[in-house]
Amino acid sequence: MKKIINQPEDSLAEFMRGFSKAYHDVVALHDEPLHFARAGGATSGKVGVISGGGSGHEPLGGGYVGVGMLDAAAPGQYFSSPTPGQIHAATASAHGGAGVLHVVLNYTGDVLNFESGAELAEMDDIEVSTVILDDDVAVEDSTFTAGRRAVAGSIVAMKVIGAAAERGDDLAKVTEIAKKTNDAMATMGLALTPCIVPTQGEPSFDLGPDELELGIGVHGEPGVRRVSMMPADDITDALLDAVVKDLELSSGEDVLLFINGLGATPLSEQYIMYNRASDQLEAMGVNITRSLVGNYFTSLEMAGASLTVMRLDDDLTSLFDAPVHTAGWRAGM
Amino acid sequence: MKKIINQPEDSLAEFMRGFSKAYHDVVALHDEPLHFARAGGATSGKVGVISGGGSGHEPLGGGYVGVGMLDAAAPGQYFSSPTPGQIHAATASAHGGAGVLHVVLNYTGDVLNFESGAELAEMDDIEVSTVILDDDVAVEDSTFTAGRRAVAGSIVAMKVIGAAAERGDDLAKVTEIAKKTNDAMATMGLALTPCIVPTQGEPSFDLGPDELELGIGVHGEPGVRRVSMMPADDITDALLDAVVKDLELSSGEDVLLFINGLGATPLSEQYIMYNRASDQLEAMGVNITRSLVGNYFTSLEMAGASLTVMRLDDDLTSLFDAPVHTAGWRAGM
Amino acid sequence: MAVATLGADWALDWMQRSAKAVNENRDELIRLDRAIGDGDHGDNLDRGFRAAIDDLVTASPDGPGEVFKLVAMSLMSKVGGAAGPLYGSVFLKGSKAVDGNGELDGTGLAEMLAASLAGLQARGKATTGEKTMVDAWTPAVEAAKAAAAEGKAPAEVLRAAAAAAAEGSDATIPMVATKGRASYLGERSAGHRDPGSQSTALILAAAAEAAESLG
Amino acid sequence: MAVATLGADWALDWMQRSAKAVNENRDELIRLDRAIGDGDHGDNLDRGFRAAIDDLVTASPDGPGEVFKLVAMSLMSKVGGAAGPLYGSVFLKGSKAVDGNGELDGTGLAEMLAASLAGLQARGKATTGEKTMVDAWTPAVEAAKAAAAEGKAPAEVLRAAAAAAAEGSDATIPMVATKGRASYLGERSAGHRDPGSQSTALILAAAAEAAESLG
Ligand SMILES: Nc1ncnc2c1ncn2[C@@H]1O[C@H](COP(=O)(O)OP(=O)(O)O)[C@@H](O)[C@H]1O
Ligand SMILES: Nc1ncnc2c1ncn2[C@@H]1O[C@H](COP(=O)(O)OP(=O)(O)O)[C@@H](O)[C@H]1O
Ligand SMILES: [Mg+2]
Ligand SMILES: [Mg+2]
Ligand SMILES: [Mg+2]
Ligand SMILES: [Mg+2]
Repeated sequence: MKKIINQPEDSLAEFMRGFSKAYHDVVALHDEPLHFARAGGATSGKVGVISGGGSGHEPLGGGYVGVGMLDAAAPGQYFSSPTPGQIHAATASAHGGAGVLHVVLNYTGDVLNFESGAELAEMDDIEVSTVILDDDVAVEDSTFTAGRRAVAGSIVAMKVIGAAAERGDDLAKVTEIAKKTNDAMATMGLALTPCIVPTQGEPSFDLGPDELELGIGVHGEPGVRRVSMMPADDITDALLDAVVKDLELSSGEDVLLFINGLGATPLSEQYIMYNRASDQLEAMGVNITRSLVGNYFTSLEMAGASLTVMRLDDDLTSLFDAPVHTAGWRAGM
Repeated sequence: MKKIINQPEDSLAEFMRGFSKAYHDVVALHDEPLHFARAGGATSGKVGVISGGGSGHEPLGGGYVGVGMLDAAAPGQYFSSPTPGQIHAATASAHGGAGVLHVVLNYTGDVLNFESGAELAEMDDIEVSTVILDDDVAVEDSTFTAGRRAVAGSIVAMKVIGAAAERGDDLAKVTEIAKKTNDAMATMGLALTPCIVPTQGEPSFDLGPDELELGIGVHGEPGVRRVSMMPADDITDALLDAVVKDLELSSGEDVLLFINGLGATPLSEQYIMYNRASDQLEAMGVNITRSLVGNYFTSLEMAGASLTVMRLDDDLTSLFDAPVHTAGWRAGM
Repeated sequence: MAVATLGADWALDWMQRSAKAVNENRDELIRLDRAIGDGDHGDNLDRGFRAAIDDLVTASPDGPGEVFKLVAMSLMSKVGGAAGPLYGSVFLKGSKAVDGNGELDGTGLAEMLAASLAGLQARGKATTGEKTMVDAWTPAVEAAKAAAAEGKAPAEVLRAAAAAAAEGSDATIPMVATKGRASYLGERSAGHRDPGSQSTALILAAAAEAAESLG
Repeated sequence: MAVATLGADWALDWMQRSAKAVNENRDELIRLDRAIGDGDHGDNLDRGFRAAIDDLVTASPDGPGEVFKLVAMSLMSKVGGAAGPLYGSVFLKGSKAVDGNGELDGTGLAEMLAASLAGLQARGKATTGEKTMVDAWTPAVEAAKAAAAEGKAPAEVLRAAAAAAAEGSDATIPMVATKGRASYLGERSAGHRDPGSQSTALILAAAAEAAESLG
């Protein structure tokens, strides 16, 4: 395992300490229970927005805490959801008197721990509302499974939700926008190489030197189909087809096109995907009115990427455009 | 070679087209000769600032073109400097009547091609001034070599230089600040794994499964020392020692601490380095008044990182803080 | 001849043996979870049981009920993942089923295990056949009840439960998951053992060993 | 018996053979550059000579001087890297040394090669012993001059130059680089052949072959 770490079990604590020092003007790291909150504390009268999940999806953790996005975040161990205690603490840090929205990624562990966290917060008389994100179309939605997974689209959801809370929407309205945002988006990804979780010391999965996996999960959960390497255009078409079909996109609609890198895939490869997807969408008569390309939700150093399309209306567009100041996403301020 | 590309020789063109579509509000891609310029064109009366170099150092190329940073950039093939024709064209696009500064990274190819590019621009009566960056302390400065290399510190230099031009400094003053900036900084890096240039199809160098290379060049040029894997703290100390010695840093000084990822190294590992370096600098009585951590100058998907320290005074600090709006660096606007 | 009731010593020994078993099988649990999940089950439980043991050492629990309650709290506050709250519920409901801080006879054990399973299902909403740890707990509880009804000693009740859990875990191999992370794979989850059912089998085997070691 | 002077046909054939040699040795040049540089020398030159051949096909140069000038412009505008401007100067100065668009005899060839070397050194400021292509060009020019002074035919002059370039390239192996990207390695650059000296040897061998093929 070639990594720039000291003792594997100290990695998370050392990284978080470094992060919070480098960004002390934006985020504050709280111990026992561990969570990140905005440097200035909760904003009085504003709906608090928190999220949380396993570490290793960078720059998640503290990276999206700040004005215009999250008020607090509860980071778990690598790829493992945070505990109810952490979620409770993050909720309390985010509470400005107007209630707190839990933005939960749809994994059993996350859902269970957030449920308990919400119970603890409600015992403190904090009003909690929950939205469960599930943008990944790789996994068929069906009443026989735990539903779809949440992947890169979650970051755009956090941005939009955070902006709604920032402009003063109340808890019911922020929750409604959160659900609408989740319904408006679909994502599918692929991986070329696995990552190594420091505390596991071994690759998260094995892929042959000439294989790629479509629909891979961001924790290395097996995907939909393992296929031989294909050209970027074919890969992009496969992802885009699934996404377009799920959204039932039609000509004349406005969308955000978002290519997300999983860690080790160069930006240039992400833009090659963007180039193809934008040509295909334009050929369908779909208008790409907003774009996002980069490593917004990684799986450590996995090589691979995902493609998200989000249907935009005027309100979602203005929330997407609203000022934001976090370590991982900054614009307009 | 597992990459999300189509034909290797089309990679650059496809990536650049995708990039310029995604960021059409910030940059414009010009063909024949190929270069990027600000979407709005040159700013009348402002000193133009351009740079250029081999592609593959992401998000360089067009990624730092925009308000507060570069006016234009000339991207070469992967790891190969741009041609005089490209540099000439970028210079013309950047010229707002107040002359143009060439920010050149110290590699023989870049220096030679920028010399010719400057000659061509001067034939058009554009006043050109040149600064040669060489922040890498891994390579000893000596009259018997082509000097030191330019690495990640270059990005901070482009930011500071761009801010000076933006506030209205004239060509002589911008050039002076550029030289001062270069003198104020020192960098050293390391690599754990090589990258693969699409048109070469093979790893840029070989490292054993338990080896790392200190002082690696950003194109895979061999470094100073190949050693067995060491803990992050030891790696960081080795880099920091070389940098501190070069700068002759002493207690009470204000500095920027910048950790740059080469591509495939997770942010968490970069923050582990930051965590160590900041502790060490604080122990020396040095004040870290500004921080920067992330993939600002990659070598495609190389795993590794570099550490830059830059001595700050009030002017450099305010230039570092000035608003900037590019694809790769955005703050304050 | 086997002891007739089990108390705090047994409960502590069980937890210590569980921690050891999980630690020794950490890589195996990681490997199982990597095939149909995210590969952290071994790490999650190893971290959780270490924390539980640390907490048990500083506290001095008076009876098995207190031991289980402390373990439940440690797992819920230190583990995260699905296993944290699920095993948390297992031990929390188990602790509530222990009358006061009394000792447990065969019937008491069977009741405690049944309460644990009920807690697990209340939390995770899974039933048998969904390829989760429920598929190990359910036969274990049935076996324990049957053994207790026959008047078997605590060690025998637990040995029956452990054997049934191991078989229940084997039975998860062909199943298609419909709960938890493995359910995202649909049909592709078939052909792999559920990691949580395996950790359940390990933990129940540790319970039996702890009882058997009392002679 | 060898021809006495070389003209546009030879110059075109030389360029075509150079392009072919560079293409066939692309991976070898990449390998050499990877050891002490950034690994792109083979790719740079391959791209450059392809572009030059394309340009030559559309233009119809009248004599060797025009051929070399077109090649120089292609290399400078398409190659980048150190090799682009350096080989650009080589061919640009070489083109200027060809009197009008006249044919080249042995002495004319030696003078042209000397002008090329002068152009290379004016641009790159390197002298012999610095582990660059100058270490191949310098002995090549000396050998060409000596052969021309002995009244050798053009093909023989070029063969002598090519052989000397190859030896000159061999001689770069133990050198420590003090110019170009390899100089950043200091002492560690010793023990590797300079890639630019190798491409020089290939290109000069192509010149000799083109002349020899004329009979
Ligand atoms: N709804 C559920 N009910 C019961 N057990 C479940 C449920 N969901 C998951 N599990 C169990 O949890 C195990 C996975 O635990 P773990 O890997 O620690 O958590 P995560 O899935 O969050 O990474 C599965 O093997 C399965 O036995
Ligand atoms: N100053 C110089 N003078 C002469 N030749 C040089 C000089 N610098 C570099 N070279 C030659 O250029 C070659 C490298 O070319 P290339 O790899 O194409 O460019 P780059 O170094 O920009 O990647 C070296 O092998 C060397 O022979
Ligand atoms: Mg997990
Ligand atoms: Mg190069
Ligand atoms: Mg798991
Ligand atoms: Mg090179």
